[in-house]
Amino acid sequence: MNSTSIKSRLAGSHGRVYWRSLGELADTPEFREYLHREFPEQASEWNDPKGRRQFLKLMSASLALAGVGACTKQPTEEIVPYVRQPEDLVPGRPLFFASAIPFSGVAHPVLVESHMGHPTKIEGNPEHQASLGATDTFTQAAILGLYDPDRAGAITNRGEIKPWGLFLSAMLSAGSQQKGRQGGGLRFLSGPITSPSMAEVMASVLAAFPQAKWHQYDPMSSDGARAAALAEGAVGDPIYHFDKADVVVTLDADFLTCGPGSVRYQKDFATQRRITEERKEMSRLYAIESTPTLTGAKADHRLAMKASEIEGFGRQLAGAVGAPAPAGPSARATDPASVIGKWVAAISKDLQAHRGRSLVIAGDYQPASVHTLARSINQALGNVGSTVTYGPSVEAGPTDHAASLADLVRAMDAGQVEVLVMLGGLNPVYSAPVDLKFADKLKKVNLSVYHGLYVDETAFLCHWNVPDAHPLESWGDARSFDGTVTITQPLIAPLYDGHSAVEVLTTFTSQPDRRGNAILKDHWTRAFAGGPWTIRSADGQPFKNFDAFWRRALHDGFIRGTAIADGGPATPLSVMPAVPAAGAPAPTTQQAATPPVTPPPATTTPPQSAAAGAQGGLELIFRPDPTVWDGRFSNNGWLQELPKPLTKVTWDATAWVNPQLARERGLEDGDVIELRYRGNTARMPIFRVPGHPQQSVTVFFGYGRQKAGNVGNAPKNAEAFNAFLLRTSDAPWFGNGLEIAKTGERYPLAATQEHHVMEGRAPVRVATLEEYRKDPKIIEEQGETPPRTLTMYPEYKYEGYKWGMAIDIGSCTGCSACTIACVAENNIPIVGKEEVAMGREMHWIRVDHYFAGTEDDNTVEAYHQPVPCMQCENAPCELVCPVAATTHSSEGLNDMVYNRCVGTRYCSNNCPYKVRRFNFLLYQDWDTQSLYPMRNPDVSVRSRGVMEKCTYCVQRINQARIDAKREDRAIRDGEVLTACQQVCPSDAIVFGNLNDPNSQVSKLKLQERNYGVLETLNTRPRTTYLAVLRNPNPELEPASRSTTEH
Amino acid sequence: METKRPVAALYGVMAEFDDTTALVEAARRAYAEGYRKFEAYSPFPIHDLFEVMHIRDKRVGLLVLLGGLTGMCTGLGLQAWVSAIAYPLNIAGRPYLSWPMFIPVTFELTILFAAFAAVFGMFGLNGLPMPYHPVFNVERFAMHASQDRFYLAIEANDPKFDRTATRSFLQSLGAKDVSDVEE
Amino acid sequence: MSQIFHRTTNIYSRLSILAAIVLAATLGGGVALLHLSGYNTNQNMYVEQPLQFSHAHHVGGEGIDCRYCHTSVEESAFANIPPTKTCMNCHSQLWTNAPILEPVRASFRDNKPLRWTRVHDLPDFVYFNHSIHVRKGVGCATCHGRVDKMPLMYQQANLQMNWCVNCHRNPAPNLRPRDQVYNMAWERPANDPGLGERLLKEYNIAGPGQLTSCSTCHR
Amino acid sequence: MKAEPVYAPPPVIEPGHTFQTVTEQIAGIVLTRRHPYSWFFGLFVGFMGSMMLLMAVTWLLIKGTGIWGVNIPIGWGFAIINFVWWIGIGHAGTLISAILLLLKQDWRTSINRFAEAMTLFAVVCAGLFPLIHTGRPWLAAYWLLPYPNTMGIWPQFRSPLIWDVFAVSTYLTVSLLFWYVGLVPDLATLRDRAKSLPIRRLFGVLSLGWRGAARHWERYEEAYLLLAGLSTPLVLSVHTVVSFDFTIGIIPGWHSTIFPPYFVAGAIYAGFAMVLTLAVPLRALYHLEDFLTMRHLENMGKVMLVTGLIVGYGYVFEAFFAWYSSNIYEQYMVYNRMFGPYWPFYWALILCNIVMPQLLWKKSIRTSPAMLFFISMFVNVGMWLERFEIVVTSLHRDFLPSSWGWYWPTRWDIMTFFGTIGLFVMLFFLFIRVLPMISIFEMRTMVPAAKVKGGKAH
Repeated sequence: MNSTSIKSRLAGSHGRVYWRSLGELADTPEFREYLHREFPEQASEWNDPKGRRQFLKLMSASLALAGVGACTKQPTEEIVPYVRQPEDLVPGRPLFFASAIPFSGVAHPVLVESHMGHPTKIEGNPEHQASLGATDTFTQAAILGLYDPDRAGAITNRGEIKPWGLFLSAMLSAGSQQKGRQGGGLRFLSGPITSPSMAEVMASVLAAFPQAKWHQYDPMSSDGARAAALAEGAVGDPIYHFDKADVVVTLDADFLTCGPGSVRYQKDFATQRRITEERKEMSRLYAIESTPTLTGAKADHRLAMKASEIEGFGRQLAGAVGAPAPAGPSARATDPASVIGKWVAAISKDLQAHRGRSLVIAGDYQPASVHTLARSINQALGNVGSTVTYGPSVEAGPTDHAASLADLVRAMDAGQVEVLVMLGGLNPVYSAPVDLKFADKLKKVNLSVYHGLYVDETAFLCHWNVPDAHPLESWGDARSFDGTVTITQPLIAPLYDGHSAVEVLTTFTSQPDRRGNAILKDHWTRAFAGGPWTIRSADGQPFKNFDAFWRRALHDGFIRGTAIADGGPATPLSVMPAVPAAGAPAPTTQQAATPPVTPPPATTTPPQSAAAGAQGGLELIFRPDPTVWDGRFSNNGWLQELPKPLTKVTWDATAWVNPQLARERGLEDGDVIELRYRGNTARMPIFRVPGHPQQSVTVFFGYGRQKAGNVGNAPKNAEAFNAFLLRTSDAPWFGNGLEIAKTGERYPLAATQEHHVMEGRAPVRVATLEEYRKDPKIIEEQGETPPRTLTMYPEYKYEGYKWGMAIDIGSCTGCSACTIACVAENNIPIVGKEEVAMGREMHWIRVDHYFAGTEDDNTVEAYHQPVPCMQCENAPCELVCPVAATTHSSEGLNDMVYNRCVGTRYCSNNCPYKVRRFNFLLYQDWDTQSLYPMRNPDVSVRSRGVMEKCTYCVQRINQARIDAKREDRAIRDGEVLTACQQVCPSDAIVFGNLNDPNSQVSKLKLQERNYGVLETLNTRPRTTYLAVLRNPNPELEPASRSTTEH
Repeated sequence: METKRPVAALYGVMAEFDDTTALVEAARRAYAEGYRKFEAYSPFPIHDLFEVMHIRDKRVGLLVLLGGLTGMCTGLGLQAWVSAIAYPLNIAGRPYLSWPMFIPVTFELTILFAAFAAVFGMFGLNGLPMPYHPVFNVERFAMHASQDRFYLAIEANDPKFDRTATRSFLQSLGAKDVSDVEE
Repeated sequence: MSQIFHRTTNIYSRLSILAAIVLAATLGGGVALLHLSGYNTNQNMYVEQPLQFSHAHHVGGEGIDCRYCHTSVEESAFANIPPTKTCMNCHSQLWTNAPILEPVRASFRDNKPLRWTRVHDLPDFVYFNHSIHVRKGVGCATCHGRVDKMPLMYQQANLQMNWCVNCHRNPAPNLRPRDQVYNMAWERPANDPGLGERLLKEYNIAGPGQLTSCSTCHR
Repeated sequence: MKAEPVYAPPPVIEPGHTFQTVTEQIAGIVLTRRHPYSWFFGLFVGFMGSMMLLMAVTWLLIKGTGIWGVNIPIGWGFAIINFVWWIGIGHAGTLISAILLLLKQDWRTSINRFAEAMTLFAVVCAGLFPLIHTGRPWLAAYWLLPYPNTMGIWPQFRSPLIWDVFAVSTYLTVSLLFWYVGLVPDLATLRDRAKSLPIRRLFGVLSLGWRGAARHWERYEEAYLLLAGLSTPLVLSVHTVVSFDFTIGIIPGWHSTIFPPYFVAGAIYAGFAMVLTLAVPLRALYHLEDFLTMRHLENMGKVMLVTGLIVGYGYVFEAFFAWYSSNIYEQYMVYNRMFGPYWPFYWALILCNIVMPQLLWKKSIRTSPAMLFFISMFVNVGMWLERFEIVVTSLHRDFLPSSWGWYWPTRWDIMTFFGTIGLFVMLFFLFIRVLPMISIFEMRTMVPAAKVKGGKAH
């Protein structure tokens, strides 16, 4: 397959060919043959990449399967009752516990569903301000992380399994040796800590070993933001209030999907833009960004520029709104000032028109200077206090991570580090900047202790490995982005003999070997007695005693009154007095415990100077992978198989380039390029992404893992697809001087969607707010709906409940949390890359993605459309099923009966929405014991040869119906939440009873922007969509507006 | 073909002809002579023979008609009962008795039953299977009847049957060879 | 010699046709019977249990209410099999050293659960819910039979789909007043034929449309 | 006999044949000990193919349909393509026997026997696919048939797949009966000609003791005629029902009212092509030129030409409807067939089914066995491509661009397909060995001597 032939085909075809898939273009025998070499069916059948389903097992399984339907006897089963049954447990009914899943130290508040002692599903904590019931994809997928069979299984010393006791004594002796030298050779490395209890333990350790040092490193955390915040002293961390913002400008900020606050931000942002009967106004979003993000996709105006040029734009904007801006480079000279100027003018005008109701956000991956700019603009516009509040950091002892790690490595190199304790599974050997050569330096450490969930690249080079306890297995606390202290409580005893970070850390305190529960409770007993916190009950009154407080905290899952907004303090890195004493903690300990403050390191200086732009070349932009982040989720199959936003590629990292650049370099999707950057090289298959800055290349972290586990390990030919190979400490997020070269190799990518244009079919209907106000019919007119009388048959009546769903694609950000939630709720299997490449992914709800716009102007519009089963009233699938395996329920559900299905696949062929999924092979993992307790007992586990699809979470409907009947009442609106609806951070999905005129869904369907996809087929879908409304600034109305073809 | 041999029970006498015309002529004469219980044998159907022997069996057609009707009722009845009575299900919003969808199966079953009636009816009326039959006792018959010779057999239980008279009658028809057929 | 068959063959040829038909019929019937038999459905089959627990004694004899052991029958899909603790409530006083109860004491002593064999075992793709049936006036005995007369537990109904569906189509004949649900001995009053229909309304039980929808039992 | 027309068609049997010679030459093929080595070769090839089929199917049952190229959106691949292809081929036999009989086309007599056999074997091959294409035939087998069961649930009679089950099984049964009824008198002949007693007994049992009595012949002919009358609508209905598999669907490229007629035409087309493919070599192999005369070949050529034109008409109108309906989905479907990623298949189809057969306008080609064989080969391929077009290119890009996909067969698809061809070949070679491949008794009626002097009938 040579690119010239592709190019010639490209030339031949017209229009948006560059969005057509690689496969479509390159369908030549050679390419096919190549593909088959890549995915030899035999290979994929005989040794599955996930290495579990081996041929024989599969054979036996499928033979056993022969029995399932046929008239064979039921196997004899056992019932094993408790010996002593727990009080609150009703067998067969789930219990819900409030807890938290920390992510980079920051708590994501959750409710965990537990069946007979197995956690099976994670929901957001509706009481908690940081969640309001929603979660992001990572938190959803944590449940699989808990049961991952590849987790580190035992404490080991140099590969030999050792009991906890031995580890303890080893640490004690190490500690006593260090005591003499004041802990001079003792170093701790961890991610950011927001846990008050752990911070206190850390403080006490540092107090006990004054010379010991605590280094913080989180490869994805934003040193830029942190530096800017530190520069502002105690109160530098912004918290945004989108519910107050009418005009939002992002400077390369992806606030909708990245960062600890994104879940809450999505909610507020969506509410502020949702047009309803009551609300007729919506906010406006300008995205000035480099790499296309989901935030950019929601923007009314998006301007793409090199990451290094954002600062210049910000400076101009500052100037335009009259905000004081520190000197620095201004907007690029190369660019026709007209464009930039036009935008700056328009935006600044809009901003000033909304003083106090506007908001400028700096991206996490921009240097401190940009954050400072954003802050000064917000100040100038009087937004501070209304749309943004700056407060203390929730991190204990925030510091510059890059510098902190560099400091550690320097010490290691100098041989000053005798004992190195790495807590919380941050995998520096894989993720540290290359120039630090962490792996080599690690060899110089006499005693290295690694604590993490997996035996990963770093663990392999350390003396001691201590398995981490999963958040669902351990006691602890952490603060959410808004500062609320959130409690983590275990739902299940550690499956793999894990110990939480704080338990490991205590081995260096005066009372080693304390259990997490004790540490936590002890901390809060004293904090309750007197500490920096103002602990209040829900009604604002203080609790009468600790037990009341603690019961409440455990019940709620968080401690009220600890949010920054409620005057919660920065997380104290200090030891609270053992004896309850009024007043603040002793400042001395504070002093003693303050970690070595590092001078503002190179990173915070504008990179384009540091990045030796001299040699020109392209700009290299780094980003965490949208689904596996920095590789910490590499072994999570759910996340690996989750299509990545905008490209829909699964299981692989790609380097994003602008289609124009690709054409110049003769590159096609899947061409492997070699990236040379500051003497380092990496390789990566490219993917052409419209709206990407012309002269930049974006690479994503998290791939090329070699010790991630069966799921996450990179295949041989993909080990070089590792962005960390290019990352240097002086340019953590972007820098100039990249050279790319075509290797001529091709790498097959498995994308769940290959075609990203609507072909004039308008599955997504769009209008601007103005158009819609003028004529609401504009949505309806984008498609045709036959009259309901157009049939020879009488209409079927639905008495009682009539379930339906409305999805507001105006609110949908494409974050795909719904997909993961659905996977978790409905026991949906992972199929693996080869199967995805063959078009056999199993997701019941997919998020379709369409581009509109033209290649050349970068004002590309992107739309996202979650597509579950439409539950058509005239379901084409039902008509053609020969065995009545799919029929209509009396409540209008399109039931799918797995045990009746023979597998003709006719229903799927006849489904115009293609939402049905088929078990072509035995996808469900029947062999891995550890995954059994993860599955939802209320949903059948489907087997080979069976069709399946979205059921509107019928198990939840049935439970609710039964509960309602038992109480002789009707199901209340909102009582049944489908999994996708419950998780959705922007409340885009609403489900309910259409026969109830007051139900939320009925009201939504009354809106004039409500429409059904492909209604022209008279399928009468129960799932309908609310059209996208955009709110462009008339002064910037992009030409491409009209290109949302209809 | 020694004819003097004493015969126990006699089925009839059989004459052999070597072309169709002779056979048809013989059959006509036999009928005219008043013989009724006689049968002509040929290696392929000869329509003139049916005429001269006045053979016309309407029962086959009747059976086929009955078969067809049974099939139709079965098909329609089964589908209606299954879809509306046995387990009524809402399929794609169609009514339980969406009869247009039932036509194909009804049709197929009609054909099937009719075809069964035709074939089994025909064999039944012909009294087949009947591997043993007296006529096979005549060696030449067994050799040639199914290939290239034509036979006329007058049965002994014909009221007009008289061993010698019938023999001579057959010979008078220009039969190549006349022989007794033993029971 | 020109005859290749003996004359009797005619009889045999006809008989053979008859025989073929009869054979086919018997085979089909045999398979059907086997499928319906207890061998396949476990109907009326006793199963080996860790100890010979007698419902006849506890329910019939002692008159213990079903819910004393099957605690969650009114709130959950699963009626619950009692924890050993429940047995020990009484048997820590009664029959404290009866050899037959040793498994129970052992279980309680070394905290090892008793491993019972399921008697009523529906396929995993069937989601039966006790609480709603009990709530709507379907008596325990309706499906489980006169448990109070069963020294050893066995499955009284065949639990095949059409057995379930028949009742879901027309529940009335199997309904009883709620207060009689746990009464093993309850008899349908002969003098009150309309009872079923009345309860159907009173407990506003859904029509067959909903009760025979696939997703009511299968997910 | 019918009145002599002005143009006397060439005879269906070469002059100089008597009852004896006809019988000897045809029955001889079965009863002789010697037969050409090419027969062994053919049987071997067929056997090997069948073994390959066995292997492919076994692996399928172990693994599931995932070993094929099928996916979402293309849920049907080779299995259904081959099913329709075989069923189509399976139409000629009954058609020749039934319709040509009703039309009193006496030239049918020398081809109907092996054409019917071909039908049976083709339907057997076809029937295999719906069974295995679920990957779990044990379920399909007993849930698709309506019988009282413990689940109290029945087949869904609105589904074309159920119609298929009934149509195909009925067709198979009726064709079998038709074939057997036609065989009975010939079996009697074989009974009487065979040397060894066991063989004679064997044929004796099979022939049910047929003795050629006039009364039997009378009922026989009536039944045969009625059977023909029943098979004619049946044969038309079968491919109509098969076309319903697609037309009942709503997929652009499926949901089309012209399918039934043009499927039937296509079936006849394919059927005759396959008859020619078999007849030409057989004729040469067993020196049957006397019975399979040039007239037969030419007539078949004509039938192919006509049906080929009907099929072409179908293609044209598919495109016309798309344009005329101004339905964007239909229009894109047609565009996509012609110029989409699968364009080579479409144009190859046009070449095989429309262009090549036009040669048949020329008499010299119609009367050249070699050319006929050559063209019929093209048609066999072309008809397969047509089914590929209908199944794959319609499905791979249906309504929502987001769910557009790809289909490419795996080695297992291909093994299964060629496996069934092997099975077909094997069955056919066995057939020509053990049964008369030409209806002897009907050929006798073609011998001049069969004519009754001064008779009215015939």
